Amino acid sequence: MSTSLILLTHADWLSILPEVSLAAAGCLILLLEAFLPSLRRWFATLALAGVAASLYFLMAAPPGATFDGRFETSPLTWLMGLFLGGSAAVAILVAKPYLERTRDERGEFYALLLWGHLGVSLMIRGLDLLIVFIGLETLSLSFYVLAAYFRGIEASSEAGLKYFLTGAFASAFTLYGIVLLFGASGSTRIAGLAQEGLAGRPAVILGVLLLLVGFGFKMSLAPFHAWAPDVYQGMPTPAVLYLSIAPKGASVLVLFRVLAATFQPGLPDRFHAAVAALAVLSMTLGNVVALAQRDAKRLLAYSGIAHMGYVTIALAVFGREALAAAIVYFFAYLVSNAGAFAAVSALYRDETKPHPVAMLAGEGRRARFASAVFALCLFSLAGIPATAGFIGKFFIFKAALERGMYALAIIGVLNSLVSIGYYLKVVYILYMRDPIEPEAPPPLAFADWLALSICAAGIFAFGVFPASLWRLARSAAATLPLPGP
Amino acid sequence: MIALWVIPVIPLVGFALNGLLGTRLGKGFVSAVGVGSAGLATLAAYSRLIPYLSSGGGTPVIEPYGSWIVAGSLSIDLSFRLDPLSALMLSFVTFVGFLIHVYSVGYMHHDETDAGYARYFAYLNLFLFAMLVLVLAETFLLMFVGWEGVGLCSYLLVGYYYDREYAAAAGKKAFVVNRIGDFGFLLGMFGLFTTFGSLSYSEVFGKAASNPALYQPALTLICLCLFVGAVGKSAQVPLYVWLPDAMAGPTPVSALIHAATMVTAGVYMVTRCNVLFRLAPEAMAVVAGIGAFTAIFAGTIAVAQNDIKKVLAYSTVSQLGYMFLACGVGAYVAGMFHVMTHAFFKACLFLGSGSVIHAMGGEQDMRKMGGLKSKLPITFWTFLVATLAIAGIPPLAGFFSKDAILAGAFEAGGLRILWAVGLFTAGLTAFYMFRLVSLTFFGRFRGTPDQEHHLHESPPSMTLPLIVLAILSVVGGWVGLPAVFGENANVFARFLAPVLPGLKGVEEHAALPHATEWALMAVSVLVAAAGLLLAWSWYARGEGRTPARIAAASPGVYALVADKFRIDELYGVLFVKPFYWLSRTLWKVVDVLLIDGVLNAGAFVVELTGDLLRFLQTGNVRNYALTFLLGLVALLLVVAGWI
Amino acid sequence: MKTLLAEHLLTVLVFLPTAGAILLLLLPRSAAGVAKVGALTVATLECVLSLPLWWHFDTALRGFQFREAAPWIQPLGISYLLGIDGISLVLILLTTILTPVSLLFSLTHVEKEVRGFSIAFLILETGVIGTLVALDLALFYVFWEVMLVPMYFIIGIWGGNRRIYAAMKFFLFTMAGSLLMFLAILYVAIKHHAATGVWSFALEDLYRLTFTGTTAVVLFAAFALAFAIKVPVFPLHTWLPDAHTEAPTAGSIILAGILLKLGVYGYLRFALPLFPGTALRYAPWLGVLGVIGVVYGALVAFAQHDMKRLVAYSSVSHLGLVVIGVGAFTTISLQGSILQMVNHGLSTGALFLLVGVLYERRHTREISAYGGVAGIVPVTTALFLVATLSSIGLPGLNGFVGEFLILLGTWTSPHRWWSVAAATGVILSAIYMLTLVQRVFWNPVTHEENRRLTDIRWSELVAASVLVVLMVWIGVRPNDVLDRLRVSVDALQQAVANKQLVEAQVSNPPEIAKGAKGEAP
Amino acid sequence: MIGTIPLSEVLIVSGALFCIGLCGALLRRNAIQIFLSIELMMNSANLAILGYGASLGTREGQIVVFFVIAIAAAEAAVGLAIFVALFRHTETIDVNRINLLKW
Repeated sequence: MSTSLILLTHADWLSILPEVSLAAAGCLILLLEAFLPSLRRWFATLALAGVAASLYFLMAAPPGATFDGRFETSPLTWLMGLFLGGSAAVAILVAKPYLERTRDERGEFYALLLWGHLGVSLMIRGLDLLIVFIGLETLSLSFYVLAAYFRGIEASSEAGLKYFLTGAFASAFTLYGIVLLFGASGSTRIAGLAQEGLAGRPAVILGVLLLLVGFGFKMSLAPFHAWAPDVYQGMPTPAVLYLSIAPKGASVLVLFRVLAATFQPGLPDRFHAAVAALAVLSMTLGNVVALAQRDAKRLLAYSGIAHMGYVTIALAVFGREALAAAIVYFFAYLVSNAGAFAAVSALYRDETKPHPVAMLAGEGRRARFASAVFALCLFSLAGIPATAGFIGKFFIFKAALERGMYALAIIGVLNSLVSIGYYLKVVYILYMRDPIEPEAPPPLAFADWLALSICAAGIFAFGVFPASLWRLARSAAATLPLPGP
Repeated sequence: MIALWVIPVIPLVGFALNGLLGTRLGKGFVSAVGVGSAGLATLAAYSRLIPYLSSGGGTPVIEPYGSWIVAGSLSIDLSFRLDPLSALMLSFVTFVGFLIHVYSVGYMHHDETDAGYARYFAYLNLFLFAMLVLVLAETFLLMFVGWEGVGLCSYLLVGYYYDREYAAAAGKKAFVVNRIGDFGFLLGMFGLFTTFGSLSYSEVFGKAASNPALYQPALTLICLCLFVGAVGKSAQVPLYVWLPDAMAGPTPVSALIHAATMVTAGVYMVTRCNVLFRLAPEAMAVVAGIGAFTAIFAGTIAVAQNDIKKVLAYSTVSQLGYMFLACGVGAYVAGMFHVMTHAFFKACLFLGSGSVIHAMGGEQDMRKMGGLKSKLPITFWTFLVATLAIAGIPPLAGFFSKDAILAGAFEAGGLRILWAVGLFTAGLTAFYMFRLVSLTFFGRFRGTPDQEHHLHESPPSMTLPLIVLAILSVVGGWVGLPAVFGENANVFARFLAPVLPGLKGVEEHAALPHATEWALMAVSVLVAAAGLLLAWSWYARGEGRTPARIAAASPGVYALVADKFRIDELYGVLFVKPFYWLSRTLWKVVDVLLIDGVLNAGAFVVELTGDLLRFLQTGNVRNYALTFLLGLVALLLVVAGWI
Repeated sequence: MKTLLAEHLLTVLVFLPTAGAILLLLLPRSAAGVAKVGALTVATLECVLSLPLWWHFDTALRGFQFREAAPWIQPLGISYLLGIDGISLVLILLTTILTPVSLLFSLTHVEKEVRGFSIAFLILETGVIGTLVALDLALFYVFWEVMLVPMYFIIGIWGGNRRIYAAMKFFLFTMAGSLLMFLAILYVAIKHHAATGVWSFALEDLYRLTFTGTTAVVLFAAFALAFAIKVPVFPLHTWLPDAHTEAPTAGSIILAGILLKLGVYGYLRFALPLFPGTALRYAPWLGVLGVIGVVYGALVAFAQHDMKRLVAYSSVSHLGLVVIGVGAFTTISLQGSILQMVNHGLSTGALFLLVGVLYERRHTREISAYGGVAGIVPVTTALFLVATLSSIGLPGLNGFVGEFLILLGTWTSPHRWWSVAAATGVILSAIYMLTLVQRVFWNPVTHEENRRLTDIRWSELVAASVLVVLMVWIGVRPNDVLDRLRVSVDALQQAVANKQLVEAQVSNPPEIAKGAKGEAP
Repeated sequence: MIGTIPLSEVLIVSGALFCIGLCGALLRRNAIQIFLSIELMMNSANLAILGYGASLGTREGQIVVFFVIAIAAAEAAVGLAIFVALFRHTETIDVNRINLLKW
């Protein structure tokens, strides 16, 4: 045991390669930035290559736990890694033209994005709370910086400050939660929580609760959401794209891991009540407040808060089916949200100003493709059939109803009715208002086009043929020791 | 021998041709098609009628043309029926219809554009089609097709001068009021279907006649419903209001639809259903009552009208009341007899008035006429004959039919009140009709000089029909001589006998003794003559001084009568205004205020909450940290079980 | 190709429009003319292809025909099941006829965003046909919702002044209903899984389940609400006037002609057979609401001064009649209701079309802006008159047969008074429609600019004539339609009756007592 | 020597520290002071880990502490950089005055 901490086996190396490649790509870009800035226009490609490499190694890595059972390679990590890596790739695609537009393309951006993704990947795969925490912090640190990326823009710096303070605040709680669990179980391993009789101990309950809060913060789950709208608004859009997806997914997964380990048979009622309360609050607050938003990015922030509420329903339902449902839902959210932010990034011209929805008036007739995909993503987020969003809701509600949680389900659909209100508002501003921006938007960059097309394709493909995704999700869900078939 | 369906289809084709091509091909074509199709239809009809009559016309001929509607237990066939009743109607509907088509050629010729002319004849053909369907139908539903069809044509023709608001309104009024009647008709049919499981005459009447006891209970209500339909179509109180307004249409239309044919459809229907009505004495009482009241009520109004067509209109209403009186007292034959004779003389009168109006250049106010008998001799003489006929002066047609009705009413027993009313109305009729004649044709001309200058007899296409109809008004009655002229002098009654089958367990009452009949005739002739002479002395000789004095003596009453008892105004207050009010209120209050109000309020509340909650996002990080902490505490409480 | 048409005719009908839409998408945006003609061609082809359904439909066969089955989302037993019976058949034909008609009308009247317009229409048609042929609840729901999106754009982009409000109202209203139905569908499927251990959303599998007591009531309510909003039944109708009025003419035609019918269709196909006992226990409410709808719609229609709004409210009235027929649930009234749906589609479609003809020339829908135009646009007037007469149920035209069957059928049911009350609609409809005709076409010409109105164009004329011909045809030969409905209606009643027995056995005695005084014979 | 101190007391101290830090984080208006309070919270966690580690007799605890210290240091670096960047715009790091982004 004492040795295993130091010596790394071949399998360990293989399993860590994805993260290594991300770190390496990041460093390389940073070095080039420093010594060969003339190569800037290749940074994005390089970053993409890094992500591709990490995905390749992820797929190639042999399944099983490495680092003495601290690091997992399984269908679950494959699937989630693939999703989140994909979102990172899309973010990079969108970032390229975005940064060119803002004439502020620097290597840090890509490097930080890659390192952030490294952190996410650690969160997904870590079976040891310490690894998870390190991942969390890596992610946070790089995104604190990304939030403040535009030094020249006050909003950006303010976003950085707010994200930093709240983030650090939250991670203190997370850390303390980890400590409590460590104290109770005698190790930082998640598996350690599975010991007999732990679940009842107040220290454990408190610890798990603190983790719920800490990761709920990353998921921007109400009432821990407050940072999200401000940060989204100030942060460079491509970074928001990633931030609004990957950390949330990773956090959901971590919470599932911890809860699964702690409460083998199922959530205790009080815990269930707490989680359900979070879900309801998040859905309702997110949707209702989103109605009142004027800024596109803030609106999407609140919509994200609401969607995490839906995912949390799955957490409350708890079980293998629920995890699978959560994965499907999360994927739907991923493609739709990524597409939406990609469109926002493509549709707005001036990053120094805020992004009021009203400015999109009539773009549907000028920036046709971007608007069309935007509308599609919004419909998907609203859960209109034949889009991925509908499938996600379908499985979540199915899971809830199967467990007899009718109230949650009904509150859920009522919320999606409310959500339609603001999603459609954006659509009609896009298509049914006359333009207020005098000049037509610049032609769509190829990278943007690609990103948008990928999202649209995903939305349709999984909206119409979800069976395969569902099967994958089921097999992935089987990795965790959750109750249910 | 041509099939029955050909007869209505000919005018239908005429309608199609005139409707689609008429405007392009000009008046010559239109008149040819219009009159031609009417004429052909008449020929076709008679080619079926003559053999049928010569064969004695006992058994009805039923020609099925396949099924129309089949749904569940309901099965309606398209089939026509030729029996004495439909034969009778067929005979004069086609013939009078044809005459009026001819008349219209002259009447409409110069004052209408090609389009209008084509439209006119298209409608007229369509009407003929609908009326023939109504008459020939063998099922109630098919009759209803014709029933509503004639209503439609009435709507279109009354509103023929669509660019005059009163005409358009009158057309609408006619249709809507008829619809009220049809509402009853529909319910009646539903009742019939649920009672007899069928809507075909032969089945319904067959069952009813063969087993009265079984069906009697349901019949009163059904008959009343059906009668509501008749009241609407035949302009009886309280639904008569549309007919006077309907005079807004061209005069030939008034003659054809609102005197001779359509308005008598109600009488035809009741007679058609006599089996049912005879089983529902209460219903018959209602029919008789309404009929009698309408007769005297409308007659009274007619006395005080100055518009020549209005007088005729109210006289029509009154005469229709007469017919229903007949049906009500069970004298169906007499009723139909009057339908026929009335068709002749009233058509003649309307066409005559049309000829007068034509000559006066559209003037309809009798106070501006007078002394026309020298200027329009043919019109005058034909008009006089028809007037005498309607007044019931023997041996003209009207005398016999009216007398038959009075006899029937007298027969009905009771207090003879119905008979008395009928008798008085007879006098009234004679009076206002002769008032009309006196004001129009006698005395001196009271119009403008250039009107006088333009006065001229109408063209032959108009006078010919007048003459024919006048002749018919003379001889038309002779087919129905009363029993006093010999046991089977009444060809008409014998011919219609099959329509009134005997009912099991219901005995017919014996005919009146001859002496009584003679007496009744004498009385009615005296009353009629009295009416004539009074009107003559007051208006032709006395130039209307006496009536003026009377009017001056009691202005209120006179005004009331002259204003048609202000029934339209009454309905306006009772129904029209509330209807407007209700529809507006429902819209503004229920729809806009309540339903949408609630919904929008709901939406607004949600939006508002959003707008308020939005301000929780103060932008101050410290509050964010605080909410974070509060959230954590709340969760702790929940988990700890304190919430 | 031949086999494709032979064995997958329904699939072809469902997706041909989408294919067309995709083709149009590939066109350059500028090719407006091509887009118009292209869409029209596709819709016409669709119409032609749908005719075989009419010929080859076996009127003697119970159950569904032209079936197609393929797995879709296997893990959940959601499958691609298509099939039609008489009820869907007539509505499909109505759709495939009305779509080209409205596109033909739009040929000359849509200038803005023509390509988008055509695409929206084709996708809408896919949605409608899909809804009508789907025999799998999940599949049905997908099509049911997909329909909303193109309609939302059609109203919102090509509509009138308050188009955005109308579009939102339409979308939210319909969504509000269907979201609860979505949960109900899920619940039913889950129960099927619980009962049989097999996942399935196939209609005929779910028919076998029996629900009783509160569960049944709640589920039925969820379904019924969704359909009631679509129909729309009285208190839920307020989206309709706005949507119909603001939508472009072609949109109104489809909206009134087809979309409303899907509510009744859904009720007959899903709500009723799934929960017969409950459905029939609450049928009286349905009937009463229907009666209210008839009278209320007619009265409010009379108060309107906007032509389209008036016609829209007349739809509320007519659909109320249909609802009564369904509520009475007698063979005659059911056949009447379904026939009346077709009739209403034709007559109201024609009315909207002709109002559109006037609107395109005069650019106002205010009744008071017209008057006396009969002499100026005689052909339009004639056509409008025919449509009016069909709509007020003049015998010899289609409207009468439907009305008569509904009223008669209802009269034979225990709820005779519905029939009496609804028959007043005969009077009321005459009042408001003829008033409209008088104020628009008769009366003296009050506005000089009306003298310059041009009469109907050939394309409009063709479009309208198609409808008029159908009106006369159905009026004279209603059996052609009724024959195709007979067996399906029998089957429906049969199925409901049988299932009621089962329910009666399942549920406890008081339930039986309630069910026994079931409202339908 | 730490072994002689009972775990409970260590935890009490750490808990106290955490609460102090929490109060500071909530009550302070200067960003740097807030951040320092948060550091305090983190270090209270460190203390607890050490305590637990000692009582459990594993070295794992001490390892964790190293990581946490490193992370805290990194946070400090990033944080101060951000403060500076913001200060350039606002001339203040009083968080009450930093609310450009809100609602």
